[in-house]
Amino acid sequence: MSTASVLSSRGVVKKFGGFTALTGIDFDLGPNERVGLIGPNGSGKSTFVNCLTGALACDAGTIDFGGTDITDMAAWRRARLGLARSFQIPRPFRGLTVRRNIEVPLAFAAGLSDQAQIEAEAEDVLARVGLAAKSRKGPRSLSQVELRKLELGRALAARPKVLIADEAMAGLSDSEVDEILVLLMQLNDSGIAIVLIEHIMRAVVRFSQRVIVLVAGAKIAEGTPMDVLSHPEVVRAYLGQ
Amino acid sequence: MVNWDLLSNALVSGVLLGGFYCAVAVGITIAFGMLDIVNIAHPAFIMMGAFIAYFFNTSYGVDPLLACIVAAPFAYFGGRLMYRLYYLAFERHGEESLQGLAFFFGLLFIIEVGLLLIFGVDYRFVEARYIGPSIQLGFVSIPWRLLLPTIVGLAMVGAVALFNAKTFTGRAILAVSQDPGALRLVGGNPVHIKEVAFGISIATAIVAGALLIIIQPVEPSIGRDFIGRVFAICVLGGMTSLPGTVIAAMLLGIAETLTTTYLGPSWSPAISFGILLLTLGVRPAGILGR
Amino acid sequence: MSLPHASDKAVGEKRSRMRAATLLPLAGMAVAIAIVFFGLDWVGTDYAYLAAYTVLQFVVLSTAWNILGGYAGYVNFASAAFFAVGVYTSVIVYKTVKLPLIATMPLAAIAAGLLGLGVGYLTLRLRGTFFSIATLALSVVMNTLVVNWAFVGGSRGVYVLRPQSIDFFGPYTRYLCIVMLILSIISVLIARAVEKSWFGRGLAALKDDEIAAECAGVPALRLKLAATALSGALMGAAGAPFPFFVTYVDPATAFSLTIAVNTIAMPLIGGTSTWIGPVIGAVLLGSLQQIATVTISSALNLLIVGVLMVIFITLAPNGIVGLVQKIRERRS
Amino acid sequence: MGSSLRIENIDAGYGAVTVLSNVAVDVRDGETVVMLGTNGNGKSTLMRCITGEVVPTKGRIIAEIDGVTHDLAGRPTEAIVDLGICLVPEGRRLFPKLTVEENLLLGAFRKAARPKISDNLAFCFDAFPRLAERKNQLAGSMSGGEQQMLALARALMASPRILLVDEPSVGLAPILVARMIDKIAELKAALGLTVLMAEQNFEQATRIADRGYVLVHGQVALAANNIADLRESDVVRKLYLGLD
Repeated sequence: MSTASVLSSRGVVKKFGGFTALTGIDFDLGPNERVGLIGPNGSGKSTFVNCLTGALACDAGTIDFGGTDITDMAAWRRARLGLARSFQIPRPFRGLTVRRNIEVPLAFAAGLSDQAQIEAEAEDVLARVGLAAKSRKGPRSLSQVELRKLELGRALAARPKVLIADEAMAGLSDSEVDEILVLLMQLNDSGIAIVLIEHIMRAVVRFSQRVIVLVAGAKIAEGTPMDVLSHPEVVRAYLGQ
Repeated sequence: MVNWDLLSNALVSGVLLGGFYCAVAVGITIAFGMLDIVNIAHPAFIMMGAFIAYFFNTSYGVDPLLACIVAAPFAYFGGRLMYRLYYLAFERHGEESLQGLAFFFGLLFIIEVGLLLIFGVDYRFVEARYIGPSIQLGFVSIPWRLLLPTIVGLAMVGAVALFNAKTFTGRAILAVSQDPGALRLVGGNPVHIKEVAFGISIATAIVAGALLIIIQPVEPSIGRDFIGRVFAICVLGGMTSLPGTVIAAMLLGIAETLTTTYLGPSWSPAISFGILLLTLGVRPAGILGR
Repeated sequence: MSLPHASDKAVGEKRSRMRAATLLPLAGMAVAIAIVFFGLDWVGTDYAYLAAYTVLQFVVLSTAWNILGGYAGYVNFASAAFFAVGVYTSVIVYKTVKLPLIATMPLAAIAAGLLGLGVGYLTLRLRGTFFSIATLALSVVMNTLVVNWAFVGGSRGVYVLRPQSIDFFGPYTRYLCIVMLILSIISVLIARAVEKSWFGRGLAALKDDEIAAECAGVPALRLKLAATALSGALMGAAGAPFPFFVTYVDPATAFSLTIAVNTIAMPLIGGTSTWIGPVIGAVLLGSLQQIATVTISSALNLLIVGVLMVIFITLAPNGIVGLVQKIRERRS
Repeated sequence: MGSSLRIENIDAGYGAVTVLSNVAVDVRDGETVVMLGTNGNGKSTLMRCITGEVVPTKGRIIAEIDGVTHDLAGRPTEAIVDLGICLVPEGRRLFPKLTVEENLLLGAFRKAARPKISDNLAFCFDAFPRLAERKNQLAGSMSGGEQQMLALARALMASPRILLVDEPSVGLAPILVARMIDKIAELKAALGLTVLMAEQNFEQATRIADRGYVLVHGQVALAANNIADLRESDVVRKLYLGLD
């Protein structure tokens, strides 16, 4: 495939006991590309994200990030290289304020050391994700959509080259989904390649330049949103026809 | 030149000691392995059992083992009560790790100091007909004082294994920490199941206490020597596996008696730590980890 | 970016507030030094020095424990073992090269820090409970080692001769007191610096959620190892003057349960989230025990510590500091 | 003497997040009713409301088991299972470190099922010969399809009157999905069950269903009295493929 991809995988396999969650995934993400990763529940999307970001170790296959083999690299090193993610279920640091939550990746993943710069940039990130007013609050006081924004803000604060957004919109209302979509588009405009894992098809269609479909741990289709959604295998997987 | 007499005696007493360690560790295999409750106060309850045996033996001439078998049901209900408290204060809020550990550490300490205040620092022992005589098999001599705890210890593991395999509650005990929510979905109440299991765990500690004081004189602070042992056995045995517990207990027993025989008794407390650290560092799943 | 003018002003304000926050504890410490220097001299009895030394030693130990236990959430039960490594390093130095105490203390700290690194390396990858269990057993094995080591006195113990007095400082007990005071100030300053630094915030993040912290670039294992080593080193340093304080050490006193229990009880009762919690716990509980040991029996007084600790973790898990914060929040 | 389920206008969610609003669903005796909708629309939350894992903030859930009416509100999960309402949960939720047989025996924890345990076990091994072959294997070491069979069999060990099945197709290859759906229909007929199934695979689910509902954003977007109505509705196509 293209040598210009920032993130790619070859033959990634992941097993849980006797259950094979990923059967050998090939994946490529170009610089500044927007890719949608879809598939029915349990198809292995989150497992794949966990393998890419280092939360899980692959049983086989390789992962490459901008020319570096990161297959066996610890999660924190991948984050420092510029691979950031948000979690499907928000996982804020509950003991830290909203701004401190943002400051952690700024200090560690982005490697900033000047306190004043960290603080200023944290406020900047909070303003971008629309949480400036909550800066000094604890995560416990945030609403669902605010927690999602905090997740994205924390990923953003890692100054990533690639952002993997794992169901950043699940459980949100239509207008909130639009809010997050706009935010993701802005991030993409600023040069970040984004992988969007999502069930809300409307959002996937609007957002993605390319869509990849996983079913039962295998990639069954790949292409433009319209092509993929009319692909007979995809229709079969979703509708069963 | 190997001294076969010495070696075979050491091996036999190692196996006998291992049988006793089964009794000591079976409760931790239940609490820590199966329920995920890090009850580091377990050895303190063993000491409590030893002093219950001592008290009834010296005051009323009751057989030490009998005294603890009678006390075991009370310990069972005490254990249930204690789990309730633990559940309400920590587990329910998901704060069991740091605070729960400190809670049990506090308990360990309160029991030890309590026993110290009541019974003092002197070594105490019990009297019974089986303390003294031995069976002689060739050049190996087997004292009843060690044989009886071994038999009782193995019987205790057997009884728990049978209970877990044959009863609904027992099977639920095996399942409860794997997925408490799924246990609810088959109709079991995880809190109730854990309560019962923890009660059983404490009851085994009390009986193990009687076995301890039959084997050797005790004073309150020796309980701490057993912390390393019980966890080493539990981790080495694969946390949840009762056969694993028996194998690990035997291995530790043999390792300790060999150390005592060839290096002297003062080194034996370090053996369990070595085994524990080695297991954690090399193979955390233990020998029979599922 | 926001307006430079406004942010400059905000930073300036923050700086001055930060300066005030640094000055406050320093002022507190100056007062403490003054009390020890003049107050104890005024009381003038040996017992006053003994009591002060013991309380200060617990300030060091509980502050050290809290760096790993409070900030990162990993419970270390082996404070006595780290302390004893310091004690016996001091004994070895005394029996061989006879360095002055001030030179011995860094050696003790290095030895105990290395021990922390070793145990941490084997167990900190696993769940936190395994680390705790390993530390429980660590005390036993260190104890066994010392019991079997005749050079440091074995189980019978060893006598250490100390000078009656020392130049400039006066009586040796007074000197030990001042050494411990300086060490406790250093410990508190280190703990406070850790808490306010990115090291401490990384620990706080991984305490809340280790996976999320790693994904934010926090090298969890490294930070935990560093915290364990630092915490152990301070405990070791606290142990180094001990042989000269008691003049006779045996394994039973060096590995005393009192040390293990108090070191955990004091931060938990004081509050584990800030540097001040362990200090409050140590001063309060330490002084209480000093009074109780004279008036009641020492065993009973240990029982009280145990009961207090269990009551606090059950009913007030954030300690005294947490209680105060709660009252303040309610008022405002 | 039948077994039926009536969900009366419930609201439910997690903390501040409302997932279901004003959902009304009816499952009559002996029916197979399917709950359609893609992920994140509230199907699993609805199932969890019925099993008592999520407590609705509004509305009632009424079950009739063999002629006796029960209000499920406020009952703990295990009490609801005791009534004979059993869930095959999404993602299977097996006990991975127990054997196949131990998992099945735990399925019979319900008091009313205990006397029938050997009959039920024989029935399950008969219905799923694969499980009989692997009865001593650890549940976690089995393939996805086998695990789903075990989850279904474990629920049957409780002698349920009302069977709830949440996303039986999760993680299964398409060919296995069809087989699983057939199996549910077969078992339902053999045991005379009342079935409520949540599924996103439209075509497969509607093959065995008598009636169906479509959940969109936590609300009933379509309640169809027969399958033909469901097929003709464009709500479904829009929801699944996002085509306007």
